[in-house]
Amino acid sequence: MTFWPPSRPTLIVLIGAVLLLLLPPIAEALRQPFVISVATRVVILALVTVSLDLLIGFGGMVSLGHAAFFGAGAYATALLTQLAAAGKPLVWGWVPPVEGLAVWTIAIVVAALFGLVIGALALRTSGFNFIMITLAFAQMVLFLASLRELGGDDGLRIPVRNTVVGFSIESQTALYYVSLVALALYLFLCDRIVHSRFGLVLQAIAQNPRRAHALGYRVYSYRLVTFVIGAAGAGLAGALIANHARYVSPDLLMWTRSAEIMIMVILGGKGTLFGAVLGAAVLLLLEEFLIGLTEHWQVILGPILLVVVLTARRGLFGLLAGSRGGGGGHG
Amino acid sequence: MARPLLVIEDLNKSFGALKVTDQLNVEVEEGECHALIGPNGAGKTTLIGQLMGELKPNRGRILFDGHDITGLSQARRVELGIARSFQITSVFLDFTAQDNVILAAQAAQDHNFRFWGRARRHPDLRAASQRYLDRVGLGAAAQSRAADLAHGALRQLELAMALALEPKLLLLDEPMAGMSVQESRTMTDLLKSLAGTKTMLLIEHDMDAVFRLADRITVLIGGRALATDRPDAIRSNQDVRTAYLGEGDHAGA
Amino acid sequence: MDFALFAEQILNGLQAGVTLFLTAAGLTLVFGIVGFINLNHGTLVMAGAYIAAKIATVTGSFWLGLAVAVPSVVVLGLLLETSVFRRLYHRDHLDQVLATFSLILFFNELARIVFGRLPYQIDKPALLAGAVHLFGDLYYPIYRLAVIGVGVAVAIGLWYLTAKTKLGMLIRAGSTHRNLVGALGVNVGRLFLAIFALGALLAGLAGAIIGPMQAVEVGMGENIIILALVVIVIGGVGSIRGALVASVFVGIAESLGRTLVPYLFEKVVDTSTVTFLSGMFASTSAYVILAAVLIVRPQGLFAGKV
Amino acid sequence: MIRKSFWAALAAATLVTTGGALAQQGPVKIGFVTTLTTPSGYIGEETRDGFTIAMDQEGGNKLGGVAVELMIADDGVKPDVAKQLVERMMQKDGAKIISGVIFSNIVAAVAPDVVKAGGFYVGPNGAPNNMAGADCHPNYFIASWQAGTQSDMAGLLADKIKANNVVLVAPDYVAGKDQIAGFKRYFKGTISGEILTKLGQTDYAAEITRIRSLKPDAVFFFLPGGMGVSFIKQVKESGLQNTALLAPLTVDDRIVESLGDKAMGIRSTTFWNWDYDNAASKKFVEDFKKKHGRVPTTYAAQGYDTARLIASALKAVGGDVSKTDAFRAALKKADFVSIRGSFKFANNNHPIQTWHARDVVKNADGTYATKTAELLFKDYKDPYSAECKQP
Repeated sequence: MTFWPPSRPTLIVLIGAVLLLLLPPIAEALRQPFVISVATRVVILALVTVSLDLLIGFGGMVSLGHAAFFGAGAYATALLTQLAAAGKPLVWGWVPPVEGLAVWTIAIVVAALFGLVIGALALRTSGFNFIMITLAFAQMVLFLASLRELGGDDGLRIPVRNTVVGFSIESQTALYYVSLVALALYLFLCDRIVHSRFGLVLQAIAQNPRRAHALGYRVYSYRLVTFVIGAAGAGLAGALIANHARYVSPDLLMWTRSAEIMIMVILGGKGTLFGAVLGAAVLLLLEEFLIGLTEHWQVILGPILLVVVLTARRGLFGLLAGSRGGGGGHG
Repeated sequence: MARPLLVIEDLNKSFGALKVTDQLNVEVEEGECHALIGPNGAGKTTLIGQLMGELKPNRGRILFDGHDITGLSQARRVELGIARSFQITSVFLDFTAQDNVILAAQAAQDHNFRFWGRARRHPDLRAASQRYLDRVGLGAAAQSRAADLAHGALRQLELAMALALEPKLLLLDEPMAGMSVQESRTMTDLLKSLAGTKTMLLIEHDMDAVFRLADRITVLIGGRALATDRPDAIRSNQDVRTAYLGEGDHAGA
Repeated sequence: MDFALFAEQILNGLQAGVTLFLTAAGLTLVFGIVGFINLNHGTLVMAGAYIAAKIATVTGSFWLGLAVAVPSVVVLGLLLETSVFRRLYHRDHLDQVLATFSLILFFNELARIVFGRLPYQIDKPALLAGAVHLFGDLYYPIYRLAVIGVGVAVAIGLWYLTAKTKLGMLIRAGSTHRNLVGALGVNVGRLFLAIFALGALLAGLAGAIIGPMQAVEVGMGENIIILALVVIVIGGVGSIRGALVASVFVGIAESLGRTLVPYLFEKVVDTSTVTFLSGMFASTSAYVILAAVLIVRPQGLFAGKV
Repeated sequence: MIRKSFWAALAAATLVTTGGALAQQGPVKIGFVTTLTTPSGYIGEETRDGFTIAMDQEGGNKLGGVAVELMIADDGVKPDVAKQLVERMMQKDGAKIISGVIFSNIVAAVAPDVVKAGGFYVGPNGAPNNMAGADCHPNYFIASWQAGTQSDMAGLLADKIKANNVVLVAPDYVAGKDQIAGFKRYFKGTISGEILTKLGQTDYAAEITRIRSLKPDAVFFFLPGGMGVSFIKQVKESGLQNTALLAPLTVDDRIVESLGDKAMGIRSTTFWNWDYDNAASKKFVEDFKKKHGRVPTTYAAQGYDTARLIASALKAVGGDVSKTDAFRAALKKADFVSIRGSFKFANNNHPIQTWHARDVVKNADGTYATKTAELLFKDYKDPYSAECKQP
């Protein structure tokens, strides 16, 4: 593959990246600081959408429980940061730091551990039953989040945002750029993965698991590792959303959230990774626009999404990029 | 006398009341092409399933290359050197022919939890892939999507994938299924060219191909081995004639 | 806990299970035969509940509400089948999940527009109001007994339908060998439509009879559909028998969780722990059962058996 | 280092431009985030309808003679939704006054954001314990009552009717637990069980079975809105006959209307009722009935008084909310005639007020209504005010 002139998908990604980089100064210039807050949400949800695209678009694992990992990351961050701010120890006299790189790493690990346990059990099934068992496990995690010790239905407030290598991210713009960097890193990681040997096997499994078995691949292990990587990405997004809202509640883990993330994947085009960013942006902005239009905005959103699912089978990225670059998942 | 590579000992498998494998004993010797024939429902494909580890036998043992593999996973069996092709073409349709074979070739190398380097650009894998595609006569179609290949070409691709695993034993489940006479002949020639270098267990309904290729033939009826012998001996075996060939026409099978 | 209380909990669980079964039966039929995941099935329950409640509120007659609601929901189900669902039969599960999820958003908001924001609370019909003395200390609301009766009747009806009729023969054939039915020369489109009508009928019935027991509100369909999906997977997708067993099982487990757990533990631990334990039992038992069943039998309890 | 200064510059730019963008022009914007959906949706509806009566009395869209724009939004009892609504109203639309929130858990989620951003929170209903005590804030005002007070009073009421063995029922969330704590404050008898239900639950069969097994002589239940309706109906149908039913404010005229005969005998507590005999109250009830054709509930009254409180402060600063200190002082002064008679803020910006018991009665025309009964406590100041460190 040559880098210049860039292919159409590459060009779209480049343009998108430049737009995202320039967004805060433009919003400031237009005196619309609220836009930065919305954009931060878009970037964070794009991150969790990319992580689900890795599962659905490349691993063929239609998980309806992805919000569980998003929530796990958010709750881990909220709890640690609360303790850190209050100077209280978590265990054995260890007081968590306010530093994001430490807290978020723990959040990622927590989400990944949830992914490991849930994935290990859920991947024994496939098809419809897999969809349902991931949903069921997510509902169990939702129950954990509703525990009184974790704030119950009232959720947890986070007094301060984390720092990043010692710098404050209290300003919306700082958090925006941090989220953007996280998204870029995760996208890069996923892009490498899907084109690696591992990724090739993963996509092969999604297309034809029986054949992959017959080639001697340990299908279960490949799927499980991917499931955990996806959960970790969702956990990172959760850590960021906790910082963005300074608040976590069980609503983060509702099954409707999982469905919403799935819609973002489809809207952007599954198996495209970068499309996930587009899907998250378009859905959130569409919601933002419709909310401004009418109180009953969902009555418009529903049919729009239905039409998208029925018609745009390759999603927005496919629409923009023409033919798909590189091998994607099973269509 | 060559040593047996695959030994099937007193193998039994039933689904409810239906016995699909019934006290089966077969030995496949190293280097031979061993054909398995029998009418539909004789238990040929379920035997392959058991040899691969997709199905668990109810009783009996399978020995391969000196190991008891009866309880091993499919992945372990492939590692030990068993590869199969499918009766109904089973490849990765969204991938190119080259990618399909790369997948098989890298499976043979067995360090695939590599997340970084780009698999498709790996020179060794590409070269290996091209070699096997050339071998089965698909070299020119390397960059075609599998879904766009004709049926005959897909059967060749199946074989290339099985070969790329560099197995000691090839389980071929009706490699000629659905092929035209011409394609069938090409495939038979191809398999003939492998004779002596690869041990093969061949299931096939095309009797011309079977008698051209097989060193020995086992006739399977109702999950039992009726006879195992050289082709000419089978041809003249009275039991086989009455039970199977005696029906005269096998084309409908 | 004395026996009367225990029996009452079993009845509560049975009643909850039966209500769940009415929703799950239609869902499992549609999935088993048509191969279609319909998250929107809960909306039909909600529609049944709203229509029945609205008419009952305006006219004062529960029975009229019931009589209008059930056929209306069948019509709604058929309209959905012909206008949208048909296009989704050959799509993968992912598209089906998302398309029907979009419909949930639409119908929930539509219900808000048509029926207002406030929930409906309707009275039980005079004929079934009050409680009946069963034995000892046990008084049980007649209405809930009637609901159990309806569930039993529907279960028997479905058994008759699947075991003794031509449609049932097709259903049995279709749930195990989906492609076979077309090969038998049956008009598959009409068969699917019939299955949908049956599913919608049961959903509408479930909605209409739920009304007098709880608030009729937007979002009720979602709560029901999630549990119903769990139940049909536990029972084995496509199996009506499985749906029945799993529904009753889940209903009783939740009901016992809410009373038996506090009863057993309140002497031993403090109130907040009791609340935690009983809450955990009540809100996760269905999911725990699902996970346990799928880990042991990934295809569900009664897979392949209608 | 380069990155640090880059961020610092961007952060500075954000602050400068936000400050500039939000300068007030046109009507004063009031963000009204309330609960209009779910079984508790009527509470937000009542509160809103009460609030707007005050605006109508000034000829529409005016409070204290100042043009206002009331931005109403539904939170669906979801804290995260409410937080986003408040963020949008404050940052995008430039609202400095936020009101309308019904549920205490949502107040706990949004009010700190409002005051942190320099805005004012003037609450018509929910008022969590911590915000009345240690976490009180000079910009945080509650025009209704501290959340636990209604149940403090119910505990007193239970003593008055000599209930000895009581079971407590409340939803499992902040306010629910506050009510249980409140009931215990003055109650002298035994509590044989505490049942925490799911917020929004409507089927109470299992809970009622459990109550029966505990054989109480009174049940205290805090179940606002539709939850209470379902609960009472199911209790009345369960054969649980000889048990007194006690509630805090939640059994209002809307509930009584929908329950009819089933509401008879339920005793509750209140700080105001539609039958209060003072000029301001009478005018409010009359105007409300004229516009909506129904008797205002206590929630409507709270909305109305909240609007009147905001009006008094807007009038004092001539509509210039950017005079933060003056506006705050004016709110604290509470210079308006409340429909509950006297109105005065305690140090924690929660009202000091008088509480009564309340009964359900059957009217001559066969309808049912609430009626003010005996005095429970005069000029009650909630106990959390002692923990609040502001004057």
